[in-house]
Amino acid sequence: MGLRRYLASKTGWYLGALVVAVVLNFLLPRLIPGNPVDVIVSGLGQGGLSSEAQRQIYEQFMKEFGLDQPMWNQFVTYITSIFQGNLGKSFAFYPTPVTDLIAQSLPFTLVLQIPAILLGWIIGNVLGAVAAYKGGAWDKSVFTTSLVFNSMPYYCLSIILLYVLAVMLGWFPPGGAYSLGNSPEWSMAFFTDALQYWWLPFISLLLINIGGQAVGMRSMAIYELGSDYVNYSRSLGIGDAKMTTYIFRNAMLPQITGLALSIGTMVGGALITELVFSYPGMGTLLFNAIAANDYPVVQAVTLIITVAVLVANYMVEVLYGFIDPRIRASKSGEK
Amino acid sequence: MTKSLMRANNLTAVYAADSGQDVPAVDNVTLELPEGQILGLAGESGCGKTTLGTALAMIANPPLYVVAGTLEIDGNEINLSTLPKNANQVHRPYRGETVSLLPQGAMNAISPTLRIRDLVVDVMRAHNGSVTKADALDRASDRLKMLEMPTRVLDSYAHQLSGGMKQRMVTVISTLLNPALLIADEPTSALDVSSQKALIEMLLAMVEAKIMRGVIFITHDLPVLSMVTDRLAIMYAGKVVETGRTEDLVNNARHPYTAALLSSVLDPTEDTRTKHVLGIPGSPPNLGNPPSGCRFHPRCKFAMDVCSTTEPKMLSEGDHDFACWWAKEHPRETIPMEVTHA
Amino acid sequence: MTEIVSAAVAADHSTPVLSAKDVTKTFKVAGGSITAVDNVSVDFHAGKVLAVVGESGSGKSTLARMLLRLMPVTSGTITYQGKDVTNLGGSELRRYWRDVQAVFQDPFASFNQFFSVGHMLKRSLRLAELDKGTEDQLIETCLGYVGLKSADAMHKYPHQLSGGQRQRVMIARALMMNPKVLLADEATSMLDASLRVSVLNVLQELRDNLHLTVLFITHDIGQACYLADEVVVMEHGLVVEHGTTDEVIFTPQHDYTKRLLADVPDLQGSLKTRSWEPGAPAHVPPPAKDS
Amino acid sequence: MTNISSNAVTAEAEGPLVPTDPTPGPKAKAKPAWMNLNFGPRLWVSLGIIVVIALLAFVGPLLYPYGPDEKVGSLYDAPSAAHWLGTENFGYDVVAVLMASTRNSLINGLLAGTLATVIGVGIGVVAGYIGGWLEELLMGITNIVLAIPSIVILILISMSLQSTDIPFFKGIVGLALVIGITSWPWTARAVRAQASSVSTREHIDVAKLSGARTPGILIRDVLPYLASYVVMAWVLQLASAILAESTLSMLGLGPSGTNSLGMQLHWALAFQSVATGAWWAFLPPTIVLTLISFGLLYLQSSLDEVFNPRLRRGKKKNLAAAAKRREEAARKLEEEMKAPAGVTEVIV
Repeated sequence: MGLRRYLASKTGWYLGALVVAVVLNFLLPRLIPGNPVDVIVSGLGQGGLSSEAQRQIYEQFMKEFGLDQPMWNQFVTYITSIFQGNLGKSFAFYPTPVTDLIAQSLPFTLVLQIPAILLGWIIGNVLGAVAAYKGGAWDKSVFTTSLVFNSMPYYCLSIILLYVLAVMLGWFPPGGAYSLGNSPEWSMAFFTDALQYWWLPFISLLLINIGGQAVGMRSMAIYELGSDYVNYSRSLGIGDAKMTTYIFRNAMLPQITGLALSIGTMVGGALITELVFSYPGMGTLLFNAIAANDYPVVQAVTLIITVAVLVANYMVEVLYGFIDPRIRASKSGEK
Repeated sequence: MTKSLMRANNLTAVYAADSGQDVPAVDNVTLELPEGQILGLAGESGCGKTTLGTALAMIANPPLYVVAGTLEIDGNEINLSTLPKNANQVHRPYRGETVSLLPQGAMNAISPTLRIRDLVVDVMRAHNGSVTKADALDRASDRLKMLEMPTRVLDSYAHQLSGGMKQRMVTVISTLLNPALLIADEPTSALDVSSQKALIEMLLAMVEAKIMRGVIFITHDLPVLSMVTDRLAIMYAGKVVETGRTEDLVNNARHPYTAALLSSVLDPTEDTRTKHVLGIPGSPPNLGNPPSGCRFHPRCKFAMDVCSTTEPKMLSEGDHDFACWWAKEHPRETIPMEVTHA
Repeated sequence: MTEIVSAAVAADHSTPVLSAKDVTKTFKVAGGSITAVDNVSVDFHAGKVLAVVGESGSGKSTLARMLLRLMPVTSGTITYQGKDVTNLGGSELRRYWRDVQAVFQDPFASFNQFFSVGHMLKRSLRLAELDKGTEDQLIETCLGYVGLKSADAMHKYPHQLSGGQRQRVMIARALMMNPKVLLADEATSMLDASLRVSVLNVLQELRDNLHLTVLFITHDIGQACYLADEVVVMEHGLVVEHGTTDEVIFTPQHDYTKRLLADVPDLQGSLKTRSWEPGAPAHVPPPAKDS
Repeated sequence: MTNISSNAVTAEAEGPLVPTDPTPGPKAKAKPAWMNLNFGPRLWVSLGIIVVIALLAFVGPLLYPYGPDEKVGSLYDAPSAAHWLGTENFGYDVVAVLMASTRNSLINGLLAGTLATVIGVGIGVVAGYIGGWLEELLMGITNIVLAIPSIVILILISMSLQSTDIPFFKGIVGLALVIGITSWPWTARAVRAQASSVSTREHIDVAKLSGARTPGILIRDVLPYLASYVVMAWVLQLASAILAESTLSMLGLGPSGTNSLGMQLHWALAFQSVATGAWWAFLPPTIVLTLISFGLLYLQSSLDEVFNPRLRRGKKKNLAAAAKRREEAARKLEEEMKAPAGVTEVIV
C-alpha cells in the first residue's frame, strides 16, 4: 500500500469515526424516555419548588436548549453551534457557558496528561527493550514490576500513593491543584505552588503508563529476538549494542500503533485519577456534571475527549505511515 | 591432496528439549575442506546438516548448544563449544570475517527497517571501527559492480527486492569481508530454477575470484550439489556417513544411504522415464533415542547382524571415507541401486 | 476396492473426463489487477497422469483451485463428464467433489491438528454416504492402498506421522470418495526425496490399477518426467507447451520450456558438463541479470 | 492489549527441530499436539490468586456472621475483634460489604467479558473466514467503534440508563450488558486477523472437499485454531470489564442500590476516607481490585507463554540442571578425544 493510499484511507476512517462519535454524542442523551430537562426539573421538585414554578422552569429550559424542536432541527442547531465554538449553557451553573467551565478545567488536564503519556511511553519502551535483551534478573524484575503497574487500575495506584505519600508521610499536599487562597494566574508564584500539587497525580499516571508500555515492548522485543535477521546479523559479527538498535526499531513500530490504541484508555483512566486527587481538570468537571445531571457539560466533555482521542490517534497513525519504510517506500512507486 | 583450509574436529551439538532431555543433533562429526574447494553437505530434513552449519558459523543459540568441537582454520584453533561463559565474545570476531553464513531463506535475513547500505556499514564497522561510511559503501559497490549487479540496491529496503535479488544481495553482504569459509545453508531451495542458476554461478565466480577460500554448501538437493561441489559429505541422523570427491560419491556410492538417496533423484532424463524407484522404507530415527549400532540399519537392505550391535568406524579408500559394515566386507564394490526399469 | 475398479474402467477413454475451456482468473490488487490464469484450455483424459509444470507465479495452483471449484473463475467454463460445472453450488457441488478430489502441498497444514486420522477420515466419509458397516472396510482398503495399516494409523494425530505418511493418508482420504479425478497440487514438494518417491509410486499405482485420472501439479520437471503421461507447461498464466511427456521433455518446442530444462541441474549431466577441476580456477559465465 | 499477537498458527508450520518419533511404542498414548502444553509456575500463581478471590466472593459470605446490609456501627468505626476491617461510611461491616462487592464485580466481569468475547469472536471469525464485502463492512464498523474512546460511550449510555425507571438496566446486569456491547471491537479485530490466516490453511480446503458446510468448518476447523487466542482475549476482557465497571462507579454511574468494588471506592472517596485516614474503608477494595486485575493479566501473559513457545524463557532450575549435564558430557567427550587416534581405518 502506498503512503498516499495509506494516508487517504486513515483519513477516511477517522472522519467516519468522528461523524459517528458526534452523532452518538448528540443522540444518546436524547434516547432516554422523557428528556434531561425532566430529570433536572423533577430534581428541583424534590427541593420543594411549587409545580407552577416547575412548569415555568421546564418551559424555559425546553426553549433555551431547543428541546421543543423536532430532532432533526436540534441536530442541525447542535452541529452549527459546535462549529461556532458554542457548547451551550450549563444546567447547574446556569447561565454560565459550558466553554467557560471547560476553559477553566482543560489546562489542568493537559499539563497532567500529555507529559505522563509521552514520558511514560518513552521510558516504558526503553525499559521493556532492555528487559527483553538482557533477560535473567533484569527481565524478571522489570517485567514483574511493570506487570504490577500495568495491571493496577489507575485510581487504585492513585489512592495508595495519595494515602502513603500525602496523608501518612505528608510529602505532598493531599489534593487539589493549588493552595487555598491562590487562584490560577500567569505568575511564577502560582506555578511553583501548583507544581507541588502536580507531582503526585503526575507520578501516579506516569508509573502506570510506563508499566503498560514496558510489558508491550518486552513481548514485541522477545518476538524480534527470535527473527531471522537477528541470527543473520550475529553471523556477520555485528555486536550486541548494534543489534539492540535493530530490535528496538522493529519492535517500536507496533508499539506506535499500540500508543494510538491506548490513548483512549489512558484518558479514561486519567479522568478518575483527577477525581482521587481532587484535581480540578476535566475528570472532576465531568464527575460534578454527572452528579448534577448537567447534560450540556457532560456532552461537551465527552465530545472534547472523543475529538482529542481521535486527533491523537490520527496523528500517531500518520506518523506511523512516515516511519515504517514498508509503507513509506511505496510512495515513489517502487515495488 | 591440496592444502587443507579448515578442519572441524569431533563436533557435537545438542538441542535442549522442553522435557529437560538433550537431543544430540550432531554427534561427533569431523569434517575437512581443502583450500579453494566447495564441500556439499547433504541429507534429509532433521539429519543435522543445518545444525552443523550453525555450529561452524559459531551462532548456536539456546536451545541449541555446541557441547564439544574445535575448528582449525587460517592458523587458528577455535573452540566451538558454546558452554564457556565467554563463548560469545570469543566467537564474535571470527563471525563474518573468518567464517560467514549465507542463511536459508534470505526473505527475513535483513531487518525490514534497515536499508541495505546501513547493514553494509554496520558489518564493516563491526570488524574495524575506523572504517568510514564512504569506504564501506565504496567497497560494497565495487563488489556489486564486479558481480554485475546494480549498485542502486544499496539504497533499498529488503522488501523492495525480488526473492532472487535478495538472496544474491545477502550473499554479497555475507562475503563482504572476504571470509575464509562461507557456509551456505540451503541458499537455493526457495528460488526458481533460473534464480537458482544465477546464484550458483555467482558463488562459483566468487570462489574463482578468491573472495572466499572455501564453501560448505548445505542442501537436500543432490543435483544442485553435483553441479557446484568438489566434495560431498552425506549426513544421516546426526552423523556423517560418507565423504569423498563428488564424482566418486555419485558414481560409486559406498554407503547404502547415499545410494538410496542418489536413486531417488528424479532428473528429467530418458532414464527417469523408464525407471521405477522404491525409495527408502521407514522414517528417519528419533535422535533422542537413536538405533543401536549403525543408525541406518533399520531401513537398510544390506543390514547384517553386526550392523544392529556395533557402530561402524570410518573407513578410507583413498580419498573416499565411509562408515558401513557391508562396504567393509565388499571392498571397492559400488552399492547396487534399488532401481528397476520398465 | 472392486467397485472402484469397475467404475473407473467403465469410464470413456476418448472424451475428456474433465476439461477447462478458456479459463481466466484475474485478481484485484491495489491499483490494478493481475491475470493469474490467462485463457487456459486443458483436457484431462481418463486413466492418465497429466502434469502441469510451472514456476512460482505461473498460475498452476490457481488453475487447480478453479478446477476443484474452490475458487470461482473470472471467465471460461469447466466441464466434467460433459456437464458444465463452472457454477455449481450446494449439494451439486458436493456431488462433484465426490468425483474430483485433491491432495495439497503442505503435509502438515492439510490436517486439522485437533483431529486424529480416524476422525478425519470418518468425517470425509459422510460425503460418500455409505452405511456404517462398509465404512470401516473402506477405510481399511484405502489406507492399505497407500501402504498404511488402519490399526496403526487410525488413532494417530498428524504430528505423530512423518511427512510422507501424512501425504499418503491424504491420498487415502481422497480415494475413499471413489473419485474419478485426483488433483495433486505440489503434493510432493515439501517431502524429502526418498519419501517423495513413495508418494509418486502410489499415484502411479492408482493410475495403473484403478485407472484414476491424475492431475499432477509441480514445479519440478523431473517428477513430471517420472510420473506423467502428458505435460502442460505454464508461464505467467499461459499454457506455453502441451504434449506427451516425451515430446515436451525431450523435444521441447517453446523457448521457455527449453530454458527451464536447461536450467535444471541434473545429477549426471552437470557432472559431465562441469568444466572446472577441483581447486583450479574455472571459466564461469557471468551471472544472469535479475528479472 | 495488542500484545497477545499469538503465532500459534504459524509456529507449527516451521516443524520440529528434531524429528519426532513417527512410530511411538505401544505405551505412548496418542494425544493431539495441543495437549502437550507446558504449564509454568506463573500460571499456577495467577490461577491461585483468582481462586482465592473467587472463594472470598462466593464462599466467604456463607461463613461470615454479618451481611452487607446490616448496620453494625457508625461512620468509619475502626477495626476491632468483632469487625475485622471496621465499618464504612454507612456503618456497614467492611468485610461483609467487600465480599458482596467482589461477588458483584466478578459477576459483572464474567457477564460483560463473556458477552464482549462472544460478540468479538463471532464478528472476527465471520469477517476473517468469509471475507469479501462482509469483511469490509464488519471491520469498517469495528474500526470506527475502536477509534471512539469506549469510556465516552459508556458514560453517555449509563447516564441515560440512570434516568430510566427500569431497575434491570440500573443494576449490575444492565451495566454488564452495556460494558459488553461496547468493548468487543479489539477482540473482533484481533480474531479476524487470526481467522483470516487460518482460513488460508489447506485443511480448510480439505474440509470443503470432504463435504463440510460453512458452519461446520467454522466450528470444527477454524475455532479450535483460535481457541488459545480466544481464551487469552476472554481473560483480558474479564479484567477490562471489571475495571470499566469500577471506573463508571467511581464517576457515580455505577449500579444503583447494590454493592460493587467501584461503588465501595466511590463512597469511600465521597466520605473523605483517604484524607481522614480511614484506611480500612478504601484499602480493601483497592487491593482486591488490584489483585483481580493483576491475577487476570498475569494469567493472560503466562497463557501466552504456554501457547507461544517463542516467548518462553526456560525454567531456571531445569536450565541449570541441563547445563550441568551438558558440561559433564563435554568433559567426557574431551577425554575420549584425547584417547589414541585411529578412528579412521584404512582398508586399501
